Amino acid sequence: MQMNYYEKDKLLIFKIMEEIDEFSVKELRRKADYEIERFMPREVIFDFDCVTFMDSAGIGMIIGRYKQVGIIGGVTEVANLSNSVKRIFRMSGMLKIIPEIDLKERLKDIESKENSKEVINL
Amino acid sequence: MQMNYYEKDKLLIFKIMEEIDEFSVKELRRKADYEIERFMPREVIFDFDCVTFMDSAGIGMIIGRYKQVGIIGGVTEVANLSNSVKRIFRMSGMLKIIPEIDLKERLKDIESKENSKEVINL
Amino acid sequence: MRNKITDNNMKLEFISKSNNEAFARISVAAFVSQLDPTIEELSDIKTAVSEAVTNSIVHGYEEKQGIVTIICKIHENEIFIQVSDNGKGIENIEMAKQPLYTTKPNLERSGMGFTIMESFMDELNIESILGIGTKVTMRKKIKQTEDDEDIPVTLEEALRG
Amino acid sequence: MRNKITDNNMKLEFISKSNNEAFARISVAAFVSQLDPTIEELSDIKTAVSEAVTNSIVHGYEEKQGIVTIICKIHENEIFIQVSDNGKGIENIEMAKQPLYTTKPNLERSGMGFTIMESFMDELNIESILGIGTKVTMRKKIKQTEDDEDIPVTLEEALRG
Ligand SMILES: Nc1ncnc2c1ncn2[C@@H]1O[C@H](COP(=O)(O)OP(=O)(O)O)[C@@H](O)[C@H]1O
Ligand SMILES: Nc1ncnc2c1ncn2[C@@H]1O[C@H](COP(=O)(O)OP(=O)(O)O)[C@@H](O)[C@H]1O
Repeated sequence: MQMNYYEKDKLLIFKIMEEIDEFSVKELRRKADYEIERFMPREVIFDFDCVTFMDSAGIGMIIGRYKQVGIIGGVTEVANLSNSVKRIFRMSGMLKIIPEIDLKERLKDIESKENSKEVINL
Repeated sequence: MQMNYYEKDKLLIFKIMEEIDEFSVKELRRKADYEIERFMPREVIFDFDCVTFMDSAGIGMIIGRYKQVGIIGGVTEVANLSNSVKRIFRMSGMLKIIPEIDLKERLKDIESKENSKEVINL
Repeated sequence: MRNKITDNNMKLEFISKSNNEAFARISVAAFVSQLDPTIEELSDIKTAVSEAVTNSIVHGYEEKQGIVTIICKIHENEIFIQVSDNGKGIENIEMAKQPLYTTKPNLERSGMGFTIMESFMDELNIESILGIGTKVTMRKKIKQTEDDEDIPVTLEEALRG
Repeated sequence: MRNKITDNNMKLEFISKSNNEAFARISVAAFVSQLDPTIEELSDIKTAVSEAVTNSIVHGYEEKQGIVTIICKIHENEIFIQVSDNGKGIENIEMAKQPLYTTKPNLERSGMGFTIMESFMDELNIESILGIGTKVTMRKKIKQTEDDEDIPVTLEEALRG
C-alpha cells in the first residue's frame, strides 16, 4: 500500500498494491488506521488501480475504515474500481454510502493548487 | 510456436512460445517434425527467447529434432537461452553437439539479402 | 490448437492459516485453466474459492488449527469445486446464506461470502453439521468459445488461407 | 514488511495426466512463495517438481491412470517436497540416478531428471519398491535475504528517514 497525503486539503489517499483477502486485510487495516489517526484527514480515498484480486474481505475493510474516518468527521471514497471489484462492492450496497469518484480529475484539481505532499510506501 | 522460413538460406527458425514440459513437448515435436519434412531445411534454429519454463523434456525434444534434421543433412542450433534453460542444456552435454548462436547477428545478415520469408503461427 | 480436456480431478489439503488463501485460489485457477476459461470466469472462480476457504478458516476453525480440503473435478466443460472443513459447522444454513448476515461483524466480516459464491458460480450447495463440519459445493460451466488461434485475425489473412 | 512464516504444510493429489504438470508446479510454487524465494530459487523448485511429477506419470504409471501425491512442508526457511506414486517402481535406484540413464529413450527421455532434481535442490532422496511405487523427497533452504521494502533505496532516502 502506498500513502499520499495532501496537507492543504487534508486529503489522504491509500493506493492499495496487494491482492485483498482475509490474510492481507489484517495488515492493510492496521496500517490505514495508523495513518488515519496520525493525519486526522478530512477526506480519505482508497485507490484500487493496482488491485488484481479482491474478495468480500475488501468490503469489510473499506466499511471499517469508513467508520473510523466518520468518527473524526471525514468522508471516505473509492476510485479506479475494476469491473470485478465494482461488482463485489455493488452487491453489498456499499457504494451507496462510499461513493466512487474520478481520481484523475480530483488530482488535477488538487495538484494545481500549492499543496505540500507526503508519500510513504507502507 | 512460431515458424519462420527463409527460402534462399533454406533456414527454418522455430520460436517456442510455450512452457516446455513432457505435456507440451508432444505437440512441439509433432509440429516441428511436420515443418522439417515439408521444407527440408539446411539449417534449423530453435529460439528460446519466449520460453519461461523448461524441464528435461526440452533436452529430449531438441536432441530428437537434431537427429531428424541430421537425417536430411541439415544442422541444428539453439538461441536466446535464459540462464535456467542454459543450465539444463549444459548439464546434459547437449550444447557440445547443438551450439548456441547469436540469432540477432544471424538475422541481420540474412535479412540484408533478398530472402523470401514465410511466417506461420503453429 | 489446445488439447481437448476429458475428465480430470485433484484434491488439495492444507492447514487453516489465512496465508494459504492465495495459494489455494492460485492452485484451483491453475487446475481450471485447462478448460481455457475467460479471465472473468477465472476471476469469478478464484473469488468463490477464496470466500469458501476463508469461511473454513475464520468460521469453521476460528482460532484453532485444522485441515481445509478442496476437491476439484473437471467433467467436459464443467468445473466442480468442493471446499470442506471439520470445524464447528453452521447452525442455520438458510440464515447464513442471507446477504449481509454474519456472526463475526467484530472481525469486519461483511456477510457477503455465500452471496458472492452463489452469484459468481452456477450452483452452490451447502451441507453442514454442528460440531462435525461444513462442505460447500459449487459448479460452473466454462463457456467454450472458439479458440483464438483457430480464428484468422483479418479477412485478408483468411483469404490468403 | 512481509509476514514471518512459521510451519505450514499442504498435500496435493491428482490424476497421472501430463496436462497436470503445469498445475502441479504452479501450486507448489504458490505455496513456496510464502517464503519469499528469489525468482531463481522458485524456478529451481518448479523444475525439480516437474521432473518428479513427469517421472511418476511417464515411468511410474506408464499408460495406466493413477494418483500422484505431492506433500509440501515449510519449516522455518526450508521447504520439503515429497512426490510419490503407486506405480511400477524402480529396479535399480543407483543406476536410475546416473546422468543420461533412461529406460525410455524411445520416448525421447533424456535421463537427466534425477540429475536435475539433485543439482537444483539441496537434498534428494529416492525410495522405491518394485510393484509398489516410488517416493522422491527433496529439500531446499530458501536464503532469506533482507526484504527490499525495508531497505531504503538510496542513502538520501535513508537520511531523510
Ligand atoms: N465453514 C463454515 N463453518 C462455520 N460457519 C460458517 C462457515 N461458513 C460460513 N459460516 C457461517 O455463515 C455466516 C455467513 O457466511 P458468509 O456469507 O460467508 O459471510 P461472512 O463470512 O462475511 O460472515 C458466517 O458468518 C458464519 O456464521
Ligand atoms: N516414479 C518412477 N517410477 C518408476 N521408474 C522411475 C520413476 N522415476 C524414475 N524412474 C526410472 O529412473 C530412470 C531415470 O529417471 P530420470 O533421471 O528422471 O530420467 P528420465 O525420466 O529422462 O528417464 C527412468 O528412465 C526410469 O526408468
